[in-house]
Amino acid sequence: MTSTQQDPTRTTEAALVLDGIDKRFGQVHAVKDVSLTINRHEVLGLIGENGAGKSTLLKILTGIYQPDAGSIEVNGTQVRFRRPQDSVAAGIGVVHQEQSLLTNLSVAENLAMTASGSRRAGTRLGFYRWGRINADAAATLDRVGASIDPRTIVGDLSFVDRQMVEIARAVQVDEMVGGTPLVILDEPTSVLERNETEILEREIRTLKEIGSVVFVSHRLDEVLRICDRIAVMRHGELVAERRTDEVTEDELFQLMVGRAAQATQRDDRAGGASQTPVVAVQGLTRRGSFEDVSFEVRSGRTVAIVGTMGSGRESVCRALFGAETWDGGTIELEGTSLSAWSTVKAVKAGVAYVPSERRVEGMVGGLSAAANLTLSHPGSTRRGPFLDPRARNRTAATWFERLDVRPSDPSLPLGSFSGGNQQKVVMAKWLMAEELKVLVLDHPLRGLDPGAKEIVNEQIRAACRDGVAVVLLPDTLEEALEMGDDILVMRDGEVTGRFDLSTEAPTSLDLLEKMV
Amino acid sequence: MSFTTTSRVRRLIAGALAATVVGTLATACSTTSGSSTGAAQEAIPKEDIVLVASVINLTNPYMASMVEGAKALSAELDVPLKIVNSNGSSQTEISQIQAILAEGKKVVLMVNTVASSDAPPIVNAVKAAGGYVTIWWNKPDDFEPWTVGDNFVAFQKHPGVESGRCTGDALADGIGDEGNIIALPGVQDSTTSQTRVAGLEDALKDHPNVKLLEQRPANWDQQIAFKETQSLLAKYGDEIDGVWAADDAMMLGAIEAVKKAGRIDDVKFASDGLYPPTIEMMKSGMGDDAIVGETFHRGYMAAATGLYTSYLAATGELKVADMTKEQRNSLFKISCVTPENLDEFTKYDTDVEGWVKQLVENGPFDTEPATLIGQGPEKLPGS
Amino acid sequence: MSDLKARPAPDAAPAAPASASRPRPRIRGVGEVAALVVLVVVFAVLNPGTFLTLDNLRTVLDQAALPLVIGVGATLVILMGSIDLSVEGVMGAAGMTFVLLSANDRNGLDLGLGAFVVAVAVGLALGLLTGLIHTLLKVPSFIVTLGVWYVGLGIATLLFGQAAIPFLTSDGLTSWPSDTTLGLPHSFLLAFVVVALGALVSRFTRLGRYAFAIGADEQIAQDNGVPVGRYKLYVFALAGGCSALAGIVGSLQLGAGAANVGIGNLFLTIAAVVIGGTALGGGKGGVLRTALGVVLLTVLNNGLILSGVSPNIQSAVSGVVLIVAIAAAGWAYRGRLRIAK
Amino acid sequence: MSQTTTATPTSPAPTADGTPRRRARSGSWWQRLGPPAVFLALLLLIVVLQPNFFSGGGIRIVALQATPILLIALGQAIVIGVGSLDLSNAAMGLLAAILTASTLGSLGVVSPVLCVALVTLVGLVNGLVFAYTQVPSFALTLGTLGILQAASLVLSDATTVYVTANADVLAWMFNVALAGLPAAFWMAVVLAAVLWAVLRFTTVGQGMTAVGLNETGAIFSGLRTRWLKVTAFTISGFTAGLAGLTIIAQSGAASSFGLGSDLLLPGIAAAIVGGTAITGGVTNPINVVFGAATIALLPIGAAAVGVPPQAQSLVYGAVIIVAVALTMSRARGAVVK
Repeated sequence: MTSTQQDPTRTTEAALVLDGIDKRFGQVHAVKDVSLTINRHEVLGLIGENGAGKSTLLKILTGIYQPDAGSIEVNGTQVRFRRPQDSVAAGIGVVHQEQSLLTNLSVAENLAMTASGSRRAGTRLGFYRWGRINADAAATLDRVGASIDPRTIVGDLSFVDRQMVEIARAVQVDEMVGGTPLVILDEPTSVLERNETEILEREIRTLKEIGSVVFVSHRLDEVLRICDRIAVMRHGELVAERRTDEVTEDELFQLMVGRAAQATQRDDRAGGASQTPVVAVQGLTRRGSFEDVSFEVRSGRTVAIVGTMGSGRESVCRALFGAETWDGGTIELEGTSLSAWSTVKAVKAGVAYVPSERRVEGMVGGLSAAANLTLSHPGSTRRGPFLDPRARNRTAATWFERLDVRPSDPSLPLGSFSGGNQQKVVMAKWLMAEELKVLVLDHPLRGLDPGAKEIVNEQIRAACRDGVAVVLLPDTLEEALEMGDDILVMRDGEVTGRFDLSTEAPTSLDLLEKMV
Repeated sequence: MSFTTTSRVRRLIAGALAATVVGTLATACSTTSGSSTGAAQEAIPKEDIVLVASVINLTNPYMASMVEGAKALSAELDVPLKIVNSNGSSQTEISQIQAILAEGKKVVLMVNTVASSDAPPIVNAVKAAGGYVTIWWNKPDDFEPWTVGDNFVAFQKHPGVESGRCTGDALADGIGDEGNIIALPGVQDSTTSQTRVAGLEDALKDHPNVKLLEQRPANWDQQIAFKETQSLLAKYGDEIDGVWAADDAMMLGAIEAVKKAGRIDDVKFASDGLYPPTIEMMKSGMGDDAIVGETFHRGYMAAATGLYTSYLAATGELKVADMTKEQRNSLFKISCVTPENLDEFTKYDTDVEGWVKQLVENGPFDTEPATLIGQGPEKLPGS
Repeated sequence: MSDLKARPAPDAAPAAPASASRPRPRIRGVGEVAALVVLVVVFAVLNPGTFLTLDNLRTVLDQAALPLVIGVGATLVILMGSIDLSVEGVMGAAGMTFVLLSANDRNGLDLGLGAFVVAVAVGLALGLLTGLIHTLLKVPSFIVTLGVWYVGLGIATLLFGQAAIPFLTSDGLTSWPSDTTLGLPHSFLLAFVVVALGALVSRFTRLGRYAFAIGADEQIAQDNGVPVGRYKLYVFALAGGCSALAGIVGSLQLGAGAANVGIGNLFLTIAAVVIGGTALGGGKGGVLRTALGVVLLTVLNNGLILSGVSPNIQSAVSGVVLIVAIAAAGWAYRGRLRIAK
Repeated sequence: MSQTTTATPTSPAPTADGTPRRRARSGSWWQRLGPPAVFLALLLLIVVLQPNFFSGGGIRIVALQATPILLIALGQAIVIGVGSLDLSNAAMGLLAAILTASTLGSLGVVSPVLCVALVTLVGLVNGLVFAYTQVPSFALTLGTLGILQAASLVLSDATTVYVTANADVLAWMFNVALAGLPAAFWMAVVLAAVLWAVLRFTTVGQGMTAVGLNETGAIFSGLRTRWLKVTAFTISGFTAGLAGLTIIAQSGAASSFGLGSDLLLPGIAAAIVGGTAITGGVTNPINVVFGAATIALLPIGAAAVGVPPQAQSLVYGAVIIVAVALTMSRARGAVVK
């Protein structure tokens, strides 16, 4: 099960040794007897599908969960993490998958908060010494090469800046132990754009000089590029450890999902099924967000919009769905110009929106999966003002089967499903509508494992085949090139490039050029 | 799908179970709580009787005095007593009285109602349970004991107009028959407060140079009266020569505010109730003999009189049907108190038991200083 | 009452590149100050000779003292996203304790400063009780403090007993709140000190900063090593202490013990906190803003009384002002995606 | 359909990828049965200590007192269900009572209908202002509370308003008994059942639950969230109006200071003791019936058991905390505000 065996040198080299870590939640055996060593000055990649047990393992490492069995050694000393502060004190810093900064506080204060339990803390007897806190923060930010004023309120920062602050915070744990920090990056790139990812990669290389890094990601290419060694988890077990130079992307994929990857080739498109555009955006402007945006989406075609954070593409999508207003320009839906547009009207008109903030915007976690599925377009599952639970469960069962949603009981609250399965239900919520005309997808694959990604992409293609017009904000340029029929490039709120993939074949580089 | 059905079944069973339980309980008790008409007066043996005194709260000295009187009567008659604390809430008052009625003993009540409108539901509940009640202070004007029956023995109060006249006159005289006063009525919908204010206004007609600047209701509350007086002092400043309050609790709050403003030597006060602290202040000549007018009546006298009236009806010693209208809707005497005649009234408080003994000897209508003086409802001056 | 331009648009896209991230100057409370100025001017015009007098200023400050003191605790609690409804109950319990342990005409006790200490301890204990139930049993603060409200009133009623009103017998003591130093009543000076301390606590201590952190996102705060439970406990205890202090001052003002010494202070204070701009959801606001809100409401009430507005409709005026103030402050933030609870 | 593989957990536990799993269905039985259990336990305690409680019609009194509380609490529970709070509904009830008292004599049967309609309209306005100005409901309804109190004072001229004629139009509510309990109580129970059905079996109810659980999610699902919130506040106004009628039926008079003037906190307490999650989305009107009964039972029971009158408020507070601690739903994650 584990490939790391007793190694005489490890006590001196190892920054962290996990031995026989085991964790159960009720019937779920989340982590099964995992033993793993992380060496100093090493970047270890940790990969696995959603639900493979990575996050649980990380939460054990950061003191959020306590293992049922097994031991943890840091720098040769046995430790027990009862709470997050313990792991911080041991020199483990973490950049969580979700944003974990307090947006109403300043950067410096956020940096100080983790450190407050330590000797270095900028507080004395419970009093804040702001000068000290700000100076310390500036120094830490400097170390990671981020030029952010430590007094800035985090809520005012851009996304990538926040990520930098998170990394800076993770890095500063070394000042506590006076030795090498272990920094855990839990899918830091999943919300970053390409150029931002590059900044991060540079960052990780810097980190490697001062300590060790555990890098968790779904993007196999990144993992291969960044890491020295890769550990693969599946169903709670550690199934493989490989040196980066002796493994390929395909092999990793197989190890992760237990089967071979499908070719990610572009399909042959039917191409321009209809000549009248379903959506026609003309000169759309919203002050501060986007300006003079025009494009058309025809039935059965996908327009992928690419751009960095702040390009305004999210706002354009939200405007299409009625979640944001616009100051100028028009949107026409099947030839009718939209006015006083709202989410309610959009849904009624057959516009669907899969938001990137799934838990908050995409679903109502406390309601059952079946209720979520039929929330927007109850269709036949309601009779007049009344719900028809039987019809609803029938519908839900059909879709659960089609999308391989697990667990397969649609009466469970959707919040209790894993991310990938939630996303399947969110997709199905729109796909089940007969009146679906426009599908707006904001990072639909974000945070999904390869298996779920495939299913979601397949559903997008199927929708296209049924004549739905799709607007897609992809995670990666590759995704844009794979899924799009047309590609729109946006920068600073304006359209800077257009490519029709039926006539052109741009490369990622061509797109990137227009983005930055 | 199996899941949903089972859970729904479970839910239904749970609901049905709960409903059945409640239903059974309900039917079980409805058989015994059949409404007794309570029309004919039957003598109740003394040992079956429970005295109940219901007061508005327990933090007002007048109410505390009422409880004292009820206790003294309970000891004198050797009959158990229950106190109901309404905590200022009609809801609490009615439900607690009903709960006591539900215990099945024959209940003899004196209720100082929180609001006038509480009287009908309380009386009706007492009637249904075959108890006897005397209401003090507040009831709707057209809700008369003789229209309800024997179980509503009597309604009793001290005349408010008289009180207002008394204190109004004293205050006007106190400020030298010339100047400005402010008034602090009690809770606005209280007839007690309304009649006292009417009396004040009536008294002021004889003092054309005394001007009532403003009235601000202070809800019988010391704290609120303090704040309202503070505001009025800020508004009128030195213009204020006198403060009138509908009861002493409010006057004590007002005095504190005037003291804080440093004007205690310049302002005169008049109010109703002559609370023990007021007696002290009058004796000590606080301010420049700041308190110029008071009325004397006592919570313990009211409570004991009311309870005793009900008690006599319950034991059959008083034939309710034979009582005069004056005895069933009664006004009891209050006395006007000035610093000069204060000493006449201080003797009563030292011997509550003695007074209650006298009450039992003389009957509810003839015990000084609270004798029956007339029939309600009070006529407002000018109406 | 529009302070909108001073604030950044709420949904301003975090689009600025890294180099441009500089702290933006945030001018806070402009609207409230403007509203206050408008009120003062209007009332001064309506009531020449009575409103803008030293006496009236003293009255306003004296009346503002209690809500100011309570407001410090209430603000910190609301900053955490919780709420404290127990104010009036705690005031009653602490006030009554204080009166019965000071020189009074009910018993022979006179603990002097000890009475003060014990009374504040009663408040701290009730706050601690609130915090313990809230954090250990995970009962929402709304419910716990609702219960503690009644518990506090119950304690006050029990202490009051059935004897006569306990009066404070020391004139030096009872006149302390309204005596002046530098022309200002002591009650206000005390409130001023408490507010200043509160502002310092919320800016410069872990307690205050953690209250902000907890209010922003309790889970994240927890993950960032904030001992959330413990600090909630502290804040509720502090709020209890503030209420107790207000109860003591209230009793001193009244010169006697009363179970309902706190009457009317709860909703007044919460309204002031909200008008000041502290979000009921937590994480945003501050003690000084609450102080501004308190002064605004006190001036409003005082001005209405001076202007001879019928007491019957005063509550309506306050209500309208509350709604309009908050609606105006939030007008620019309105959006189809904004969640108002 | 049950799954037993570890990959598809059916029990409440964190999912394998570590996202805290919300407590699903098991464990919620207590949420459903807690409020009646608390009520029955309290009742049992009282009966043991005071055996006469039943024979004297204690239950009937509890039902009588619970009726206005229940009506207020039902509206409150619905509003709390969409994640808001209505501090003004008790004042609406009192306003309805005062209006009814002053018009019943002249308008007869029309008066109660008109007054309930008017107060429902006030609830609607409350909801509209809330939905469109986005003032937090706590602050907004605190303001409306002040306005309504003033309206009551002005309309009643700050005194008690008595029903002058046609009292029979409403008096039957407490004079007619079914199974020993007053008709008004059964009406309120039926209303609770209807609201329960609305929440469980209609799209509007599901929408309100969705808004309470996650309003943003509801917006992005294309639900008419504003309209749903307005509906909740309107329902609150409606039930408050009915509560006002029961006040008139009970005492034949109304005033700003009399019966019904202190229903706000008991109403909230009843909703919450009835298992309503203050965070929204978890409302069971049937259980609110037991919540209201518990709240009504408290003072009656305390008096019956012989708690000294001075200590009653203390007991009241303690029982509210304990009852909620026992029955509340802790299902929605660890964060408790």
